[in-house]
Amino acid sequence: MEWQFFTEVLVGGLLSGVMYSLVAIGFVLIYKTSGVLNFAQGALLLFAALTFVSLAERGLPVWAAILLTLAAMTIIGALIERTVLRPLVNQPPITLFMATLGVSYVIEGAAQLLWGTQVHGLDLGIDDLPLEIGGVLISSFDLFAAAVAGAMVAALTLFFRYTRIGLGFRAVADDQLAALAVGLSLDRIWTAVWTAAGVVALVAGLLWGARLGVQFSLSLVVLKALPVLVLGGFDSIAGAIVGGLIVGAVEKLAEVYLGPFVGGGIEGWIAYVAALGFLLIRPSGLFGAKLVERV
Amino acid sequence: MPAVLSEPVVSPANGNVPSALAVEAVSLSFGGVTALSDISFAVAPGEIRAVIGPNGAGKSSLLNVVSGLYQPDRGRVWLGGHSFAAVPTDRLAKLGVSRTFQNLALFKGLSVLDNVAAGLSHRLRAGVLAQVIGLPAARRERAEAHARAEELLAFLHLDGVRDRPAGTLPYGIQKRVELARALVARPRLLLLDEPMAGMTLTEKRDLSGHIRAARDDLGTTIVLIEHDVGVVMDLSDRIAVLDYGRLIADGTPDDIRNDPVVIDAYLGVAHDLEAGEGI
Amino acid sequence: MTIHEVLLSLDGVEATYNHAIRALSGVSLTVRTGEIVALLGANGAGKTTALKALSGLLPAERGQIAAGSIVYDGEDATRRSPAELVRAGLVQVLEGRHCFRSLTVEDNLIVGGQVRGLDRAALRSELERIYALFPRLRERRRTPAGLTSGGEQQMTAIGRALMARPRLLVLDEPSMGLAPLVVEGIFAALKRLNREEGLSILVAEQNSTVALRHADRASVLETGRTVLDGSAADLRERDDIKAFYLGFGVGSSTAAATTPTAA
Amino acid sequence: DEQYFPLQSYRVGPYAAGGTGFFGGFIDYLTLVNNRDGGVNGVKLTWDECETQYEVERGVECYKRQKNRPGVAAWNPLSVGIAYAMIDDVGRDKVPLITVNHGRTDSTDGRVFKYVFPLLLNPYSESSGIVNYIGTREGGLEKLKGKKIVVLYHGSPYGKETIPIYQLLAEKYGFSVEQVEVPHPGNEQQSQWLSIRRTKPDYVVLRGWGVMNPVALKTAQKVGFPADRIIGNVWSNSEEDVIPAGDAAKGYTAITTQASGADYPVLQEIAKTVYGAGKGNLDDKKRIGSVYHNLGIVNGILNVEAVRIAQDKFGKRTLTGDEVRWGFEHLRLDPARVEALGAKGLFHSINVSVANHEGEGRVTFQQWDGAKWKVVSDWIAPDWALLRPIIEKSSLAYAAEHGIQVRDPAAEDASN
Amino acid sequence: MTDLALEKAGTATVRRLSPAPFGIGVLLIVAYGVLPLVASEYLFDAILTPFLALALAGLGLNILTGYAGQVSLGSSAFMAVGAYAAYNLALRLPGLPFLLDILLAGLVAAAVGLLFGLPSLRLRGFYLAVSTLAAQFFVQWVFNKVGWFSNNSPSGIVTVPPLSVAGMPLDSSAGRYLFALGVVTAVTLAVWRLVESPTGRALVALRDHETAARVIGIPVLRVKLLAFAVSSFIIGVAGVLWAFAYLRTVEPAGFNLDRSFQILFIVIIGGLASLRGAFLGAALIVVFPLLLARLGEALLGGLFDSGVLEMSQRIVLGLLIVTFLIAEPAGLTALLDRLWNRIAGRFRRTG
Ligand SMILES: Nc1ncnc2c1ncn2[C@@H]1O[C@H](COP(=O)(O)OP(=O)(O)OP(=O)(O)O)[C@@H](O)[C@H]1O
Ligand SMILES: Nc1ncnc2c1ncn2[C@@H]1O[C@H](COP(=O)(O)OP(=O)(O)OP(=O)(O)O)[C@@H](O)[C@H]1O
Ligand SMILES: [Mg+2]
Ligand SMILES: [Mg+2]
Repeated sequence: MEWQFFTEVLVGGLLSGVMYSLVAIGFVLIYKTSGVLNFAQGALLLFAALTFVSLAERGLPVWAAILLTLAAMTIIGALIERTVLRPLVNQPPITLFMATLGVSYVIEGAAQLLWGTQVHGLDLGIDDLPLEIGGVLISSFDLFAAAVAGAMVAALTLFFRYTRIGLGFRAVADDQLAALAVGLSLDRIWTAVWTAAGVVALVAGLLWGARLGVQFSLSLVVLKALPVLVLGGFDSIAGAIVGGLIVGAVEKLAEVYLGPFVGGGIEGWIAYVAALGFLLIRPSGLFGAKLVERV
Repeated sequence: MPAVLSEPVVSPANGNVPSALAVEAVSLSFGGVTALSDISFAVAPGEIRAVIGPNGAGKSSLLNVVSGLYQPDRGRVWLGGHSFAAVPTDRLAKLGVSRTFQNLALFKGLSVLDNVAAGLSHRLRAGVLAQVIGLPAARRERAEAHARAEELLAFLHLDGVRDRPAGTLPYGIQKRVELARALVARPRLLLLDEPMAGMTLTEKRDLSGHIRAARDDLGTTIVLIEHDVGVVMDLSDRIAVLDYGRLIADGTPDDIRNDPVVIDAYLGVAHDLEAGEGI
Repeated sequence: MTIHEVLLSLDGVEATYNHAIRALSGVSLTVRTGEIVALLGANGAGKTTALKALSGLLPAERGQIAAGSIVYDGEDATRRSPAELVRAGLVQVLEGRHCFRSLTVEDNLIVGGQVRGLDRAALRSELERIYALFPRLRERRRTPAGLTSGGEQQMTAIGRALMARPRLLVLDEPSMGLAPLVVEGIFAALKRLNREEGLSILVAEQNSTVALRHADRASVLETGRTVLDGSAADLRERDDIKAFYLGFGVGSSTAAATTPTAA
Repeated sequence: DEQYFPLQSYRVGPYAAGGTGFFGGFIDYLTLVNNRDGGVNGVKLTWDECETQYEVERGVECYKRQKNRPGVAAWNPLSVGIAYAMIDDVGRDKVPLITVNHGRTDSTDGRVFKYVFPLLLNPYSESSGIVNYIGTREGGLEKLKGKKIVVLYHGSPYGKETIPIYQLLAEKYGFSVEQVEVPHPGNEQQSQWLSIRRTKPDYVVLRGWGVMNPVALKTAQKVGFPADRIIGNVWSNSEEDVIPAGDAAKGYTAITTQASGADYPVLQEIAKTVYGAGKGNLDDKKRIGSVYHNLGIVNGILNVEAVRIAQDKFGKRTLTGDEVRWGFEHLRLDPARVEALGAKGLFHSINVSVANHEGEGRVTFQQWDGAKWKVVSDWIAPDWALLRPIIEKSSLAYAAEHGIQVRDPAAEDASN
Repeated sequence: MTDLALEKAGTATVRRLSPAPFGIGVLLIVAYGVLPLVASEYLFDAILTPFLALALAGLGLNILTGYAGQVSLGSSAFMAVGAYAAYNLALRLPGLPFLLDILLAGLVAAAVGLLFGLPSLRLRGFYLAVSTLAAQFFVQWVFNKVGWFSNNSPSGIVTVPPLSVAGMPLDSSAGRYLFALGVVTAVTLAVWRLVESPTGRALVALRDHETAARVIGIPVLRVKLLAFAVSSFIIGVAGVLWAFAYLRTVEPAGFNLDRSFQILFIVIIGGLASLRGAFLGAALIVVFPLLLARLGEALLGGLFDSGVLEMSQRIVLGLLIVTFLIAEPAGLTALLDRLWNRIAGRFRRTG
């Protein structure tokens, strides 16, 4: 039965990994267009989930709550572009990184100010009863989440593949001054991308919220997404998925099979160490764009 | 087109004329693109050797091979009596080689003086602690480095911007700072990649003077990539011409000026040259 | 070719970086439709700053226009975003080959054409136009621009700007790093476009010999100020003026001239 | 005269739910006493809040600031970290530090920790209480022999603190224990629960914190482990821990020192007079009678009663911190007194002394039925005989390390 | 070339310490002479001492991030290493003079920093930044897991022994402040010497153009690792101050990711590659929230509960960060310089 347990852990890990990917995708979107690690992604996630849940609790039908939340995310995206990104155009990534940290304070504060600090339950109406497939336990909720993530990745990949916007995105990430000079509308691109990141945050927030409850700690799930990012490459949607799968599997297998030897609880860092080891072989992740430079 | 070599290459290994730099059958390609193919040539000590050729001919790649930033697929590089399959960049400065870059490679946050003084980094002996505590040896070393750097600033007329962060200077001046940084160590071999791009005629003239002075006063051997043909003809003792990664000519300025192959590939019709940027 | 109304005019433009470093203190110049204007001046005279100012790129460099007016095509250019200006036909080739490094050469060109929203076929033919001008680029079109040679990058940058079919092309030191034949080729091509399509050109150049040979008129900047404005032919003739605007290094004697004064 | 309660509260951040409930209840009770009785024997109760976000440095800053107000009665930080950082200072400033239901175990020994009061419960007595409860469920402690218990603990000092005591309890009662760590913050527990599923324990003790608790319950459901076999500890026992888990929490049982619900007279009174007058502290009236709110109220009762007891000795005026400390050391509320306070059934009794700063409190267990907590056990006493020696060993070591003179309770009682 | 393209910030960096030794003199006199006499316990314990500890940590990180251009998100791990090392040294080698204890603790932190600096030889930018999180989480885990480090304290929180130097007890608020001040002054002086030295210039060279640095003969690997070691050393010492002079307790949770961000934030808001920056940034991060809290309380305390106030403060703080970054990406140092220039300019004109 050992192999069965192994399979169970592996499958469980892979499915958890998909949940990480959901969060990671939001990061990728922003990184792709500004070369910046967006630390406000966690706050966006919290804000989206909290807004949705609070609206739903106030008796709004689910579709209306989702629409209103989407509207809110759009407004936030536009506001961030206007007040933060535009004045900081062409600044080094570290500056923008810090700015996103500031933004995350604002969003977190605003979210809790608006909706309070209570803990909310979030029921998406998906039963999470154990499913036995060939003797291996699989969570139906995780399967659903995986399907959502898959759909999202497919949609985004198609979008990038079949529109020229993807090219513009990479151009902006490469050199903002040149992007301005060739007439790319950074304002529009950024608004769109931050809104998209907000939508991704909403999806991730709902799924994670259904697991954790909607509360402040929701913003901490980004810590699970970071190793996924470095492993997959900061600027690759596909990398976010593959990275997520790897991180999920490594984490769970390590915790179960390695944990007992060192006292357990190694999940918090093992993903980072694994990602680090991997990076030493491929310094820009699995699918990340390689650094292009010459003299 | 067969390579036109006006003179057989003297391999430093067996030859009688010791060269300051020699490359021997160097080839380099990047996934299908041949940047250098079977290049051999030697530079005599004290020579000013220009390398010219169309864009993408492989000139910068050649310097990068010589300074170890690129590893050739085949061939060897001779530097000051040593032969390398891949030049160790870390030891370059100690081998008496310094270079400038085609795209600016200054330390933008450092002042002009510190940029230039940094050119002497490989000479420093004092450890970190000695520097922090300020032991006499460290202080002396530092003072010497600064004195040398100041000398060069004066030499290249840069003393007016001595304390400005290099990144805020106009392009042409940054180029000159880079030259100062390369010169400060009194290299035996100096590699210059388009040092005069973005300069006015007067400045080019000045700089040519400085380069010549470096050779005359310090005996530095100079390899120079430059697109300003007027400057090249005027300044160099010999000229190597690259095209599509191959050495298509190597000779004195006069040879090159009249070489139909070179005119075809690079110079264009002769009258352009006359009307061009003669100094 | 007839010279029409004023397409671009700068009047008394003053600009600072970071609200502190004064880079321009009175630049005036005009470009009429169908004209080629050269902007000359020594290192640090303010050419690049002036060009960035007129194409709206100064804010991205933390620079500000402190005074003066810039009018493009009859409208105040300082109020329009760089993207709007590009759409209105004002396209700049930046100093120092700002290519999108990780994009291939061809993708760089495509991005340049994006403002026009071309369909596939039109895009193809536009690319062919650029490749005809720079055959070298065709060979390198699949290479990330960041890895190509200096000259190839410069060609990419110029080609990218041409992809947008500008009405006013602003070039900052286009000859830098290019082989003489290529420089001639570019200027010949630009001249042709100028003749055939009425493309107006504003070019900042150190290589004044080349620039003056092709320009109709020239403006000379010194320490952030327009000091001379005249026909290129006149300037070509006058050695005294050449000596005047070519500047002399930044030795201690002329440090004051090239070190911007704090505001 | 005024007696001042500085509140190092936290209403923001990851633990905001606990902070708003606890400090809300505390304030509500103080308000009640002021409104109803005009204070304690005419001495008005005052307080102000200083937000800590559960961060130690902020707590320290609050301490240094708030301690300058006159008439400080006692400190109630509800944070282990902040409490530790204050231990030296409260000793020097001679003001009691109340760490209800938490705090360091060895501070139960008041002979060493003169100013520290881990009232009602400490981690060791809590663990013992939980094991005793499992014993009663199994029909007697002797039935524990051969049983298998997994302790799922939060990967923090707090979580780890009870590892040795569970080991000890396992040895004593003959059950086997496996202790499994969940790394902070605990939003992912797949691997732990898969392991648990494989181990097939009889019970899982949940020693969680914040988000870890609902996730544990959800993941348990996911692997098919029944919720009624999960026993939560005192920081896993609130509504906030179960509501996000939804149905998965149905049947989950947790320890508590105070029952929840708003049926007790004191709560009715608070609801009527305090909230009725619009002076209630909770934003959401539905939370009246919730676990943290009730803990805050009980904490309020204990503080106020300590002041009252001290006033009986020192006079009906603003007391010094040291006098209030004396009050705490003589805080004896038997069930009759508890009933008189309108808290019968809310909590059982307390009996603090110089030697025992905890008060031999009793615990009870509540089960979540999907909407509210229901008490499912009697008041259970921990195994003091087992615990006291361990506590003393630790406290005496501390005394030796810090050069503290161990007090002699008999002598002190005689001198009073 | 540069890691997170610090080049823009770089252009305004590396200035000499303030050109006004006069100003520094005044500061020192106030810090050593005036404050100990007039400051209250609150000022010492709640403001000055944590300010000093954080400023020191900022100084340490500035060497790595500001000067050498390597972004680290794991600073508080090194603080933790310093704090725990000092605690264990004091515990296990009772006779050890405390100054030596600090030095050794710093060295331990430096060694750990060196280890976690190794990836920097290959990684860049945010890839490196995120991988420093490995240090953050691993170190925290170790201190949590291995009871030995906290002397098997059941709660994992340890109380440090009282501070005394050369037999002189420094247990009062003022004493601990003065001790921290002494350490900070000494380290700042050393750091100043370092960044002004050729090695310090080499750090910047590395940041601005690694290839060029290599070509001119700067031993890139050695210098990079040196940056990690020195930076971790200083951050480790800051950790010792945090534990011994400020909180007097140590727990792993106190050295969490938020603290790392806080330190990074100090460095960036203060000004990369500037010594003053660390102090200005630390002042902002320590003092500003307090001011805001007091102000909010005074103005609105009656109207809203502390939670609402706190949330509003969070928003204000976030806005402030963004505003400062927009006003001057090069940090408070540059902002002050600019203001000063303007004032001086006006003065000159009128005077
Ligand atoms: N790292 C690299 N990766 C891929 N291709 C490269 C790389 N370096 C050089 N090349 C290619 O090799 C060829 C030679 O480049 P090199 O830079 O040596 O040309 P060059 O002679 O210096 O040209 P220019 O005068 O334009 O600077 C070019 O076509 C360039 O695209
Ligand atoms: N980003 C910047 N920040 C601060 N000062 C700047 C900046 N860019 C340019 N300057 C200053 O503005 C002045 C004008 O520079 P500009 O680059 O416009 O000159 P230029 O004529 O283009 O020179 P070059 O021929 O060398 O390119 C110079 O003194 C320069 O130091
Ligand atoms: Mg080249
Ligand atoms: Mg320029």
